[in-house]
Amino acid sequence: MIEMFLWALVLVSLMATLVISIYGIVIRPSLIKKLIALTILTDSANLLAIMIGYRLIYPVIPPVLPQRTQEGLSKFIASSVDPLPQALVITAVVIGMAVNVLIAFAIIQIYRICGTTDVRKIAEVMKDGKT
Amino acid sequence: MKRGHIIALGVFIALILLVSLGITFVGKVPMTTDVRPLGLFYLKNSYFGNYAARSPEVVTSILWDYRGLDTLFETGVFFLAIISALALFRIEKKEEKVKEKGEGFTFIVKDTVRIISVLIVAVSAAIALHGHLTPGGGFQGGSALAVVPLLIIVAFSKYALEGRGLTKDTAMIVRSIGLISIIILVLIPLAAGGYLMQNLPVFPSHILGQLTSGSLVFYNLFEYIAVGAGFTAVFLLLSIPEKVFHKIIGGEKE
Amino acid sequence: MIFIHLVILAISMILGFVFSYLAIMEEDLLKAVIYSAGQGVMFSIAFYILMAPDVLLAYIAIAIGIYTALLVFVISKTERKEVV
Amino acid sequence: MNAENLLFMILMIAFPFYLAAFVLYSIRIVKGPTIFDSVLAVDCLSFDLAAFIAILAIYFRSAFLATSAIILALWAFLLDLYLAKYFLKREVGI
Amino acid sequence: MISEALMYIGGILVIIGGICDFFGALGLLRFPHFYVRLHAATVGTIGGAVVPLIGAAILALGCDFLGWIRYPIAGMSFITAILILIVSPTATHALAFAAHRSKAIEWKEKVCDHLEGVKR
Repeated sequence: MIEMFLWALVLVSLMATLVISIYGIVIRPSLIKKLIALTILTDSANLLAIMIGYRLIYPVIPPVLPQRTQEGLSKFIASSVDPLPQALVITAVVIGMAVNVLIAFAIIQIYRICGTTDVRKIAEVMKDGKT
Repeated sequence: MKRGHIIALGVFIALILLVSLGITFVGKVPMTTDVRPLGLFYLKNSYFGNYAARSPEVVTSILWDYRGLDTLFETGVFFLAIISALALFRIEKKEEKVKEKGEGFTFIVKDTVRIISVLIVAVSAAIALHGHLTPGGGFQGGSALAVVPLLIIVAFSKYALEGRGLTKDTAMIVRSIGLISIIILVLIPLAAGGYLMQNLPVFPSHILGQLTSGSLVFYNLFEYIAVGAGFTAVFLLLSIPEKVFHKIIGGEKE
Repeated sequence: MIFIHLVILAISMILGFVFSYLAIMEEDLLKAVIYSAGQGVMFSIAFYILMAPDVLLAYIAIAIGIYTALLVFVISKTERKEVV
Repeated sequence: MNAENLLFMILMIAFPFYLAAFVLYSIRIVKGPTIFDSVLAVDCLSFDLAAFIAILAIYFRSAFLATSAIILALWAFLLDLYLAKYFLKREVGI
Repeated sequence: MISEALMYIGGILVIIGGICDFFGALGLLRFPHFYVRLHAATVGTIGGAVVPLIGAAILALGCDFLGWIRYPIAGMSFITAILILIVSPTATHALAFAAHRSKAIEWKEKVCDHLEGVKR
């Protein structure tokens, strides 16, 4: 019972992190703050994908074959976690970093043109046509 | 940190505890104790079996053998993002040669960085080249290698790095070499009569008595070079001081 | 025995929630970057307990090393305060 | 007493200290009146986490998990240097 | 016999490291300002990370039931200990230098500024 409570606690706090990062992306005015919230959203989504592949058993090992024999293989299958979500998440982490680099460059360029990173002020500057 | 934040955090954590207690007593949480059939197939067939990649590391074998085309196009997305980031910062005029060396940090930090950067290169190469035996691989090693130019930029300066010959263009050339090598490795099995990105019968599973898992070690090596050089190019461009940009863009005073 | 895994996991996830809340609500952007790094450390414990060493190696280098450096670059080139 | 029980007992004595220390470091990160306090606490947290990871690798009986400690110890160093350089020069690349 | 002795030595080092870690965290929480907190940080990193890492290396060498994997764990722990011994003082030095130069810390000056005229 207490194990189920702890596991539910983990899942619920992860969901709360997702919700608060979506709030940050939508509501906060600064572009840099939106970038920080976007990375938190990416990280928690990746963590959720990893949690789907986890197994709640005691001798649990990472998906790397320890001994290259047939007995080792049967022991490995009995206690290894699911490797498929991990393989999908690795590329997602690095690609997310590259996309964040692109967003950061765009923020710097917007600051050079408009002189601010506040979304409302950027809208005003664009409406006035000062650029 | 204000008082409102503390109260809001307390309310949030109490809410999380209450919700999870409610879920425990009323509902049901999925607590899986077995692997899905697809994952079980990968676990069984990674080293033994007819469809094997001959690699004890299951994640790397999924990454570059079973789902290789997926990873190939992810690499394409990575390079498109880097290229568009470089295009946003394009400088029309030549950046004038700066003679000054830049002060950098204190000598204690400089000496430590001299020792540590060699160590990081060794660690990242070990991570990337043993990617088919132990956890690690091209992406991990490349993102670890990208920290070395960052450390040198912060401890010495950007000009110390460019004086040694590692400019943005060099990094781009190295990155292109890595990408072209990956494409050639993808196309080699077609010439040998197989299909795209085929691994085992085309490439040998052992070289000089060492387990190399077919083409996995080569993919890891070139991905390592490409990712590291791509991040290096980005950060070299990002560390140009803002004054230089104002001079080049056209003297806007702010 | 799985109890110990779950206790460490729960502590790291709750601290990660606290750090991400503060990173989003903080007005000083540099402090928000540090809270974001703290969130990265906490999530890396979670990746470790969830038995994903491959993801962990990429995640540490990205979230603690490169990402904070990128944000410090961006802040030094733009502005530091966020006006709500 | 056999060896496995001895190992389990040692680790059960050591773990609560580490977890309590993590919570205390987190309180300092959150409270920190200046940015330097927060960065210092993140630094200590990362180094102690590296030690904790190496000890947990013995508990999990897996050699592949111990690699992460060396990476974590190297990378926490970068954050400190960047923040220090920012406060020293206001422009990181020089 | 030897492995049991190694286990006891390693276990004692690991527990000492945990206690050092706890008190370093407590000091970091309770001390008045940044320059005093640097001392607590030293206890937290050297006593709380280097000592238990060496202890973990010895403890892993003593665990016979682990099989061959005790050697990589011991090697990794020892390398990490040496690395933290190099890196941690540099990091705190950089932070203290930047804090002193940027005058970000408010505290009452007791004696005088010895580093006033020192060139970098």
